[in-house]
This record gives sequence, C-alpha cells and structure tokens, in this order.
Amino acid sequence: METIADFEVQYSQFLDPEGKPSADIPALATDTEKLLDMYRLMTVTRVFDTKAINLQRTGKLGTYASCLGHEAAHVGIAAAMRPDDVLAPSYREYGAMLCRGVTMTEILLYWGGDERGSDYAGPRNDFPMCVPIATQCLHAAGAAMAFQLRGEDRCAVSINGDGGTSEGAFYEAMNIAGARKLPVVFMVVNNKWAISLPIEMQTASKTLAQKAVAAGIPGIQVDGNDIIAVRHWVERALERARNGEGACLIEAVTYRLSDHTTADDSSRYRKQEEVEAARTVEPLIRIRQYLMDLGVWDKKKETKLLNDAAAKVDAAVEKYLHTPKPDIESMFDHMYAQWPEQLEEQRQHAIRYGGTNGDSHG
Amino acid sequence: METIADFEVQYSQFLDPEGKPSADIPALATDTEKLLDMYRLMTVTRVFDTKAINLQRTGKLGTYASCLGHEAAHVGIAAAMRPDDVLAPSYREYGAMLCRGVTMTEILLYWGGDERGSDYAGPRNDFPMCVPIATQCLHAAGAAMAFQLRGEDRCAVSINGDGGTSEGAFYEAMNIAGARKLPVVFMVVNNKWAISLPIEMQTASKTLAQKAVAAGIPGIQVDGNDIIAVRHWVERALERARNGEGACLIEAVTYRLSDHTTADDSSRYRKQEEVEAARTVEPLIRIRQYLMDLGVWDKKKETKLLNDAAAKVDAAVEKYLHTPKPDIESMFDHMYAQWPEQLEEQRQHAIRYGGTNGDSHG
Amino acid sequence: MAEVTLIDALTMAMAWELEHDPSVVVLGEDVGVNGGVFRATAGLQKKFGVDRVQDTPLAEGMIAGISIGMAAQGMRPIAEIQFMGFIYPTVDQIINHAGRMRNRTRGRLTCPMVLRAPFGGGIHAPEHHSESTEAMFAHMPGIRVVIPSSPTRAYGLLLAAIRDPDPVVFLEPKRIYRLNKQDVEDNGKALPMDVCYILREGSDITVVTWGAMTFETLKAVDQLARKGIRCEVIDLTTISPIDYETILESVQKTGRLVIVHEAARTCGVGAEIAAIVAEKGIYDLQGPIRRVTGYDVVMPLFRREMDYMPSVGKIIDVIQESLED
Amino acid sequence: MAEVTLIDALTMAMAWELEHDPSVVVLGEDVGVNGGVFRATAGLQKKFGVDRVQDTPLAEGMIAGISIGMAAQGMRPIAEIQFMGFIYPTVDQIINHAGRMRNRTRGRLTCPMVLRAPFGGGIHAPEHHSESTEAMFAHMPGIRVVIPSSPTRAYGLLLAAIRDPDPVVFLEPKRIYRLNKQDVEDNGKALPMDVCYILREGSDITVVTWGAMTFETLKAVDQLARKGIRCEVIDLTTISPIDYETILESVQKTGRLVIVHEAARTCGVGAEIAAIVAEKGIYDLQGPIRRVTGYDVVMPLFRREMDYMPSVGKIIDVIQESLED
Ligand SMILES: Cc1ncc(C[n+]2csc(CCOP(=O)(O)OP(=O)(O)O)c2C)c(N)n1
Ligand SMILES: Cc1ncc(C[n+]2csc(CCOP(=O)(O)OP(=O)(O)O)c2C)c(N)n1
Ligand SMILES: [Mg+2]
Ligand SMILES: [Mg+2]
Repeated sequence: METIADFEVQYSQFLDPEGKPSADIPALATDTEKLLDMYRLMTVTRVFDTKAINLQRTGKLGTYASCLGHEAAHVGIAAAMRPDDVLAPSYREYGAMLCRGVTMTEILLYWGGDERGSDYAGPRNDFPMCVPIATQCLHAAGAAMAFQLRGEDRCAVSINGDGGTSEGAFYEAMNIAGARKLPVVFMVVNNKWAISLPIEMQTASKTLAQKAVAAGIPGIQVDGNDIIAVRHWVERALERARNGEGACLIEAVTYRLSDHTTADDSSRYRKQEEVEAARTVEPLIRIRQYLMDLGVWDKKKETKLLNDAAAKVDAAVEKYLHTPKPDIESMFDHMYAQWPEQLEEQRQHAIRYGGTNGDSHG
Repeated sequence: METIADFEVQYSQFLDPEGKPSADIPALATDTEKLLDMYRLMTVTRVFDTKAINLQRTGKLGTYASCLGHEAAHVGIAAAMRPDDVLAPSYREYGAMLCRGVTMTEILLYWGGDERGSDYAGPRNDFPMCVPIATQCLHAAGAAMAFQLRGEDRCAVSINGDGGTSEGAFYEAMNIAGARKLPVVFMVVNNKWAISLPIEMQTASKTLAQKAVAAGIPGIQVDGNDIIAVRHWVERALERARNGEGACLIEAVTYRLSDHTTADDSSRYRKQEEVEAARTVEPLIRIRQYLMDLGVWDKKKETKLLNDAAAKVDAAVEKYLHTPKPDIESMFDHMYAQWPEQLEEQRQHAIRYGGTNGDSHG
Repeated sequence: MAEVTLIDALTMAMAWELEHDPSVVVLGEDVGVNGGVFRATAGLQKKFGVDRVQDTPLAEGMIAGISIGMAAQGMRPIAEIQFMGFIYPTVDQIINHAGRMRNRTRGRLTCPMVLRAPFGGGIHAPEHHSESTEAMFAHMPGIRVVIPSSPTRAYGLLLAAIRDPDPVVFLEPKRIYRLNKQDVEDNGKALPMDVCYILREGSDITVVTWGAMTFETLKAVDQLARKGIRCEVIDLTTISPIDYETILESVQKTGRLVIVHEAARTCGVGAEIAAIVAEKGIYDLQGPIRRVTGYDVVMPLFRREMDYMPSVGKIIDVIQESLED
Repeated sequence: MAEVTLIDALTMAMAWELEHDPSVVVLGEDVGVNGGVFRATAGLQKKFGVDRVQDTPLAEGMIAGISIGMAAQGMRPIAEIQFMGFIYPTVDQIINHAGRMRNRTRGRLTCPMVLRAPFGGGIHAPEHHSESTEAMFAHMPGIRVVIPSSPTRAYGLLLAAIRDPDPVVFLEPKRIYRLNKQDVEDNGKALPMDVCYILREGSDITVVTWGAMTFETLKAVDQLARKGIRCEVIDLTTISPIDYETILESVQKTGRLVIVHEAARTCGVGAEIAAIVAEKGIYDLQGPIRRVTGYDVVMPLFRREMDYMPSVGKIIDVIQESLED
C-alpha cells in the first residue's frame, strides 16, 4: 500500500478564554484601533440581540434567532472583508451584517415580517439573510464566479452553521469552488447545535474543517470565540483568494448560548450545565480583558459604550416600530421587473380587500 | 497552531498491468477457483457488452451504456458481496449485476425499453439500475439502515461514477452513513470521465477516496483494473461493516474505453492516444496473464470460454428479441398496489387506443 | 375517547402504528429528543426508543432518499420535513424514485413511506415557512397527497397513509394544528383515502376546499347560512388522486362551484378540480367556476400575509357572486 | 437568412447574445468541448472561450445555485440541464431563490437567468429522459416558463428570455429539435414572451397546445380540415404567465375548447387553461372542455411510450367528439 495523499487539520487560537495570548499574536492584534472597533461592534450586537428578544417577547417582533455567543465569529468575518466583497449569510449573523453596514432597523424589519428589511441601504450587493439551509453557499460561489469572470478584485463569503454541513449544497459549493479556484471563503460557524441535534450526531467527521478535504481546498478550525483568530484567518483566506489561489473553508467553533430561536426551548434537549460552561468561554470576556490588559479599555469606557449602544438600539427600534406596513401592492410589484398585465386582476383584487383579513402587528 | 486531525489516503494494487504481483498478494489471489470464476464472468461480460453495442447499432436496442474496461471493478465488487446483501448500482455495472444473478435478457430488456428488465428473477432485493446520478447512494444508506434496525447481518453497496461525486446526494449519503455507522460500502468507479468532463475538471480533490474524510469514514483508492484489489478491499470493507464498524468509501480507478453511451461520440472531446494508452492497462489482460502464469489457464480454455460466452449471450439475445411488448395496461397496473378507480377511465382510454400511435421496435 | 387537537391526533396515530407495526420508523430533523418543532412527535422517542424514532442530520434530500431505501427493503418510514418550504430538496427523490419504484420494478420493490410536512401560512412565521405547494406533488404520478383538516381525519388518515403500500405525501395545515379539539378514539381505525369528506350538505352551491381553508370556508358558509344560503362544503382531503365523483354529484345538485385554496392560483389544485368539472359536469353548471386562492406571488412576510390569503370576506363575496349567475 | 432547425436556432440565439452582451455566460454539463449532448451549444466554446461557455461538474442544484449567485451579481447565465428528468435538484434553488430574489430584496438584487432543459418523450430515450413537468414550474411565482415550437420562435423567444430581467425556465421540445427547418434571420430580434401564438385560424373549435404536441395537433387539424372542420390552433408558448385573453377571444369565436399536452393530466397546465375558461369564458362554451394528455402514470420506457402520448388519432377523436356537443 502506498500513501498517495495526506492531510492535516490545524486549530488556531490566539486569545485564551481569560484573554491571555495563547500563541504568537498576529499583527492585527497589535492594532488596538481595529480591536476596539471590533469590540464595540460585538457589544452593540449583543445589546441589539437582547433588545430584539425582548421585542419578540412583548409581541413587537416575530420569531427571532438570537446570536448570543456568536459575536466574535460574526464580527470577525465581516471585519476581514472589504466593502466591495459580498456576504451571503444565513439568518443570525447580525454582527457580520452590522459590520457590513446593514442597519438594525433593517434586521428588525426582516424579523418583523417586512420585506424591506432585506433592501439594505448599505451593502447593496450583499445577499439577504438565507433561511433554506446551505443554499447560500452556492450563491457565494456564483458571485465569486462573476467576480472571477469579470476580472474583479473581489471575493464572496458565505456563512452557514454546523447543521448546514449535512446538506448536499454545502459540498457542491465547495467542490465547484475548488475545481474553479473561485475567490470565495466558506465559513462554518459551528455552535455545536442544529436546533436539538448536537454536532456529534450530525456527522462522524471529528472536525468540520476536514470537510474541505473532499473538495481539495484548505480547511482550518479556529476558536470562534476568539475574534483575533477569526479575523486573522478570514483575512488570510481572502488574501489567498484575491491572489488567485482559490477557496478555503474555515470552521469557527463557538456555542449557541441562546435557544435556537424565540420559538425554541432548548432546555428540552440540552443540559443547563453545558450552557453554563460555555458561558465562561464566551467571546466578549476575553477580548475585553485583553484590551484592559493592553490599557486601552476600562470600566468607564465600558459604561459609556453600553449607554451609547442602548441609545443606538433604541433609536433603531423606534424607527422600526414606526415603519408603516408595506403597501398591499408591494407584494405584486417586486415579483417581476413589470407585473404581467394578465395578472393585474389579482393585484386589483388584493387592493380591494386590503387590510380586511385580520392584521399583523403595527 | 495545533494539528487536531490528520488523514492519509492509501492506494492498493496487487497485480500490475502485465499480471505480475506488485504487492504481497492476499489469500483471495491464491484461490484459483475464485479467480477463474471471476475471470470467466469478466469475459462473459465483455462478450455481452460487445453484442449489446451491435444490437443498438442494428436498431434492436435503445441507447446503451457500454462497460468496456470496467469489468474488474464491476465483477470485483459483486464477487465480494453475499447473496443477501443488496446492490444499488448505477447504469453500466453489468459485471456486477450478472454476478448478482441478474440475467443478460433482463439487462437487454431494460435498454430495450421494457420495464420488466428491472424485475430481476434473481436478486429480488437489489435496486434497479439508477439513471439520476448519485441518488442511489441514499437508497443504499437507507437499505443499510433497515438492516441495522432489524439486526440483520446484511450490507448494502452502492456504485456511482467519478461524475457522481459532484452531486450533493453522494456526500449526504456518506455523511449519514458515517454518523450512524451504517453497514454500507460506497463504491466510486472512477473511469476518468463524466461524459465529456475529465476528472481534473470535476473536482480539485486529487483523489476521490479522500472525499470520505468529509464524512469521517475511511476511504481508499484501489486499482480498478485489478480485480484482486477490488474484491479484496470490498471484502474487507464489508467485513468491517458487518462487524458494526460502519461505512467505507472505495475509489476504483479505471478507464472508460468506450464512448459514454451509444449516443455519444467521445472523439469530440478526448484524444485517441489516451484511450489507446488505457487499453494497455485494461483489466482482462492482467488477470488472464496471472492465471496463465499460475498454469491454470491456456489458449484452449480461452477459446472454449469465448465460444461458451458467445452461445450464452446469443441465447439471451434470442430470448430478448422474442419477448413480446409489455401490455398497455402494464403502464397503469404497477403504479399503485391498486390502480385508483377514479383513474380507470384513463386506463380504458389507453387500452382503446393501444398500439395505434406509431410503434417502437418489436 | 380523548379531546385532542389535530396535532395530538397525529402523535396518537404515529404512536399506535409504532406500537403495532415493528416496521414503522419515524425520522426527521428534531423529531426525537425535541419531539419536533411543532411537537408532533413529542414523547415518541422516549416511548419507542432511538431506533424507532430517529433524529436525522439536516438534509431533506437525504431524509427522503434513505426513507425510500428503507421502504424498498421492508420498512415503513414516516419522515418529517420541518416546513414545506424545505421540502424541495426531496422533490428529486420523490418524483424520480418514490413515485416509480413499484412501476419500474414491476412491483418487485415498493415504497410504503409517508412524507409528513406542515404547510400553509397565517402563523406569523419567518420567511420560507408559510408555503403551500401541494400542486407540485399532486402532479407526480404514483404519489398520493393527503391533507387532513380535523383531529378525527388527521388520526384516521395518517393511519391509512402509513399502512398504504405506496408513498403518501401527508401535508398538515399547521395553522389549525391546535385550533380546536375533537373526541378521537385511539382505536387504530384508519379512514379511507382517495375520497372527499362532505363537511356541510347544501343545495345552493358547492364549495370545495382543504386544509386550513376549511375553517375560513365554514365561517363564510355559516354566515351565508344566516341569509338562508345553503352551501355544500366538500373537503377534498385526498388531493391526488381526486375523488371527482363526489364533486360532480354535488355540482349536479347545486349547479355552482367555488374552489378555495391558499396556494398560488396558477396551476394550483383548484385548476384541476375546475378542469374536471368543466369537462364532466359542464351541463350541470349554471355559471362560471370560481376560485378563491392565494395570489401568484411569493407568500409575503407576515405583516402582509393575511392580505395574501383567501379570507372569509373574499369567500363570501365570491360565493354570492356565483349565486347571482 | 438560413434554413435552420429548432436546435440550430437556439445555438444562433445564444451565439448572438454571447457576442453582444458580455454579461451572458453559458454553463452546464457537457456544454463546452462536447457542445451539449443534443449539440445545442456546439461551437460556442470554441468561438467564445472557456470563460463564456463553461463545462460544469455534474450537479444540477449547483448549476442552478451558482447561476442565481452570478445573476444576482450582474451576469446573465444561461444554464443547461441535460434532461428534464434531472431538473429536480434545481427545484429548491428555483422556487426558493430564483423566483423571489427580486421580491424579497424589493428589487435590490435580481435574477436574470435562463434555465434551459430539453423535455418530452418520443425519441426512444432511456429511463428518466422523457418527462414533461412544466406544470411544476408554472406554479412557481416569479418564474416565467417558455416553450418554443418552431425554429423562428426558438430563436426569438430564447433571445427574449436571456434579455428578460427575471428568471425564465426555457423548455425545449427535444423531439422536434431537428424535425423541420425554417428560414430564420440572425438579426438579434427577440419575439414577445407572455403571449400565445396562433398557428391556425379557425372558427369551429379552439385547440390549445405547446411544444412537440403542436405537430401532432397540426396533423390532426389538417386531417380535419379536409372534412371542412376549421380548427383554431393556439400555441400557448409562454406557459406562465398565461396569455388567457387570446384563448378567451378564440373560445368566444369558436365556443369549443380542447387542450393537448404531453404531461400527465392531473394538475398539468391544461387544467389551468380549462379553469380560466371555465371561469371567464363559460358562457361562450357550447360543451365540455376536453383535454388530450399523457396519463397519470410514469412515462413508460420506450416500447410503450407512444401509447402514453397524445396521438393524432386521439386528438382527432376528441375534437370530433367536442364538435358534436
Ligand atoms: C433546508 C432547511 N431545512 C430545515 C430548516 C429548519 N431549520 C432552521 S435552522 C435549523 C438548524 C440549523 O442549524 P445550524 O446549521 O447549525 O445553524 P444554527 O441555527 O446553529 O446557527 C433548522 C433545521 C431550514 N431553515 N432549512
Ligand atoms: C442527475 C443527473 N444528471 C445528469 C445526468 C446525465 N448523465 C448521464 S451519465 C452522466 C455522466 C456520469 O458520469 P460518471 O458519474 O463519471 O459515470 P460514468 O458514466 O462515467 O460511469 C451524465 C451527466 C444524469 N443521468 N443524472
Ligand atoms: Mg448550529
Ligand atoms: Mg465516469
């Protein structure tokens, strides 16, 4: 027997849960402005998330998927991207979306049952949130193909969860990206759970990073609670992609501290102790500590940040709550460049009965 | 950075293209009766294949997918299986099907446009030939799950081509098989081409065996022109599976010496030299030589085998050509356990017009 | 006898069959420990174990494909797809394999599986969680499509679907999962598929509907009853194959037909019913066949979803219009 | 002007658009070096290079998904699916993304893609190679479905489909790929979608059909013409959205309607046409609306496929029956 191929999966962490460097820190970690920006956004994201859950509880928002505990993974990904790159997220990566310039009001509108939430004023080319799991991996590959064909210096990034790595579309996307050396980065945010299915029951592969081997592209596992690790490796992957070296898979290991969504009750299927243990290694603690150890952060700044964040979130919520319902016609008028004449009767019918059939909030 | 997982892909060959042992030969290769049986079947398969192509050329068969050059891979797989295992093939593995007990007449009926070709008198539980690429991998996984649930000592084997490894279903099947330790073996017969797409353009993964890494199951590449290697490793994989150790992926590397099907013209997209080169390493030469070197085979036996094969094939063809068309009603009567009463009008309509709308051969 | 909701009745039916037929297996995403996102399988894994009630990885095509493989080898899988918006990765397996396993092997291998999925809007669900595309499955030969609209029918029809020797796509109107309760005896008695259920007898007009829309329709009809209008309400129930005899008989009596469904209008199942009556019952008709349906648009997110749906008001108006013909 | 077959006309249209619009890309299995298994893309890669005419790995869901990704980022992909029997892995991407990208982003991102696929039976093809499931796509909001039935329409409609700012499923009746030739000027002129094409004018009965069945229908109608029966033959052409005005006008004139399609009957597109006429044109009808269709069975393997299909004889009989109403 002859060995004809071999592979290694590496793991990277720079900051340990206490915020102490656990490896030679990369250049990025010495740029305190970058770190502070990211930390602030992580905090804002968490404040936003808490508020959104409250809005749902009080009947002012629909079902909502919390991002609690994912802030480093989400912000780290987007912070590594350039504005004219394109993101194809799934449905809970608010840290990434906010970093890309999506507004909180837009996110709330989406979960509040209003399509205008996906009409981002900021990142006009980013894909909207994607509910059908792993389908967006193919959109990212397609976007990357467009960039490659046009000779543009741009990359696409998709994000899906651990659960999404069981879907065929995930592998198909990696395979075409490998075959064509597409400028795309596939992010898997492994938060250990796909609703009630723990990662061990999803797959026999010990890491999700190794799934890259099937596509002949590099795969790496990083500590998804360490924003330095996430951003560093996404930056490296994007650099490779821009150099024409093709796609990468990055697995960011984190934990879903919340229920799956506000419609879920995770106490049915997982132990509180597991959640508590995960809380001690969550991503905000360590970067905050690191910044404090660097002497660039303190209690006062923290208080001010929290206050500012609350104000920002409140303003966004106000704007959301005061957004009138979309017009009835809007359900027709964006279906095609032009609504077909022969279907105009349906549109008129809807307008005639507008608002007569119960009502959703607002 | 820490290495958290590593993988190797091994390659195995026992007989080189000249029929000389290239590695310590396994027990199987010393059992000349087994080898002779397999060699005879490979030869019969080739005679059958040649005849089928002729039938198509003379308008007596529909489009047909030749198995020329795949005989070792196909026969080797089935020879390793037990009768009560289940095979889920794709559409050109006649060597495997004949070994399982499917008749040549059945295969001809299938390609001759008659559903009865899939109603095997022999292996009643084997899946029929499968055209939608890679979908059968999931059927094999499901069959394996049935065996596992019932505590039966049986395994399932699926076969797909290199092209099929680009389909999501292939990965989904491996993933569930890994997660559940299902008694299933996934065979990939890599004949280097998916119609006109060469393997290098299908994927960036250097071997197809390494795709197993994504599912956390073992993967191995074997010389698919070496029937000893194929049978040996499939036997080993089935043994593992029966021991509750779960699924395997085996890549058998061979070459499609024929056009994709009789409807294809491969000179459009590949060089004749490549085909000629592959012809020198094809699977019959080496096992024949090996048997001759062992002193258990000679010219005379070969001539007799070819004559017997031709007679067998001719008899099967005769039977095929004399099989009357299926009844009109048969297109209705196997749709449901019982054809729904409310659709009986359609059935009567078809019967009324039976045979009035042109005719297919025979 | 127990007062149960529609979803409880489904759980009861699965429990009965798991108990009585060792070849029955329940599988799907989150159906085990979690008991299903709608709790249709609540308690089943605890009672029957992880082999009989299995959580699967997240891959609908895989769920369908392994179910077919199992069914062909003698099991009776009941697979749950979490929402109809996620049923599309199963389409290839359902149309290319489930619906033709029996035919293409001339009965040698069969596919006695049930594919369950909640469908329909009106529960303020997120994007992709409110679709009604039963027509796609109704167009597939070899596939039965069944939709229950009451606890009693949910129980009896799910039993029938599981026991059927052929594949059944069993669609559950999630909006009425818990809308009302009925006394359902847990006696293992199946109800017949392939037939319509008449919910109200009447002689003025025939209204055919199914799923959650039976409720809107019954409300409309009850209001009209106060004006002395007697509507015959037919719950189609088995969407394919269609029991058109019952519909034709009704139209023969009433002379008028309205069809109500939540799915988009174009090529919805309503079209097939209209087409059948326009062929076989046209001389009984006193006026146009009308459809009250969802529009030919993507189901809007929830702030406008009710404006998409057929409402009691829309149904009443169309029935009244039809009566003026 | 060149005498070309339907498939030549498709090649011409793609070549024209590849030449004139740099955002157009052709992709699919075997479309490059091999020129497509039916040769629809023959010569295109040689002329426009491997970037513009791309061979993809074997994965239809992938082909659809990356096409959507490309289209949303400003390209105009023309994706080929080798046979309609293999189109089902695309269904998830087509219904859940292609058909709603514009709507869900309120027009921010759009999906100007074409999904081409040969469909239909009658060419002695292997299993899974002869299906007609246009109705499934016609039921999807936001998707246009177009079927050409002549070289001229193939050329003009494919150009229209490529240029359309929204997704088009473009289904090609492979049985008539090379059946006849027409003079088609390669002038880059598109033909209108969303309208029917009238193939024969007549006042006795309206026959609506599409795809390869236009040939069976015209043969039937020509035979009937010898008996003095004047049929109006309408080629539906755009399967969704349906130009029902043209159909209604014709029925107003003729009072009779027969629909012919190859797909299985139940929930086929014929049902939608019948339903529309049974609503909006019922008072014009002098008798039942009849359908001549494939049966509700799996397309048989080829020894019996012609018995599955609507034949000239079946069409003639139904038209004559209708004329007796
Ligand atoms: C194709 C598909 N199937 C099922 C669902 C329902 N669903 C929503 S989220 C989810 C679990 C996803 O898990 P994972 O990919 O790990 O992402 P996470 O929610 O943990 O971020 C499921 C099953 C869906 N949205 N799409
Ligand atoms: C899902 C699907 N897509 C496309 C096809 C058409 N097709 C038939 S065989 C083939 C190539 C298969 O290549 P491979 O998997 O390598 O098998 P081989 O024919 O070489 O044995 C294609 C594209 C198909 N049968 N199924
Ligand atoms: Mg997860
Ligand atoms: Mg191959």
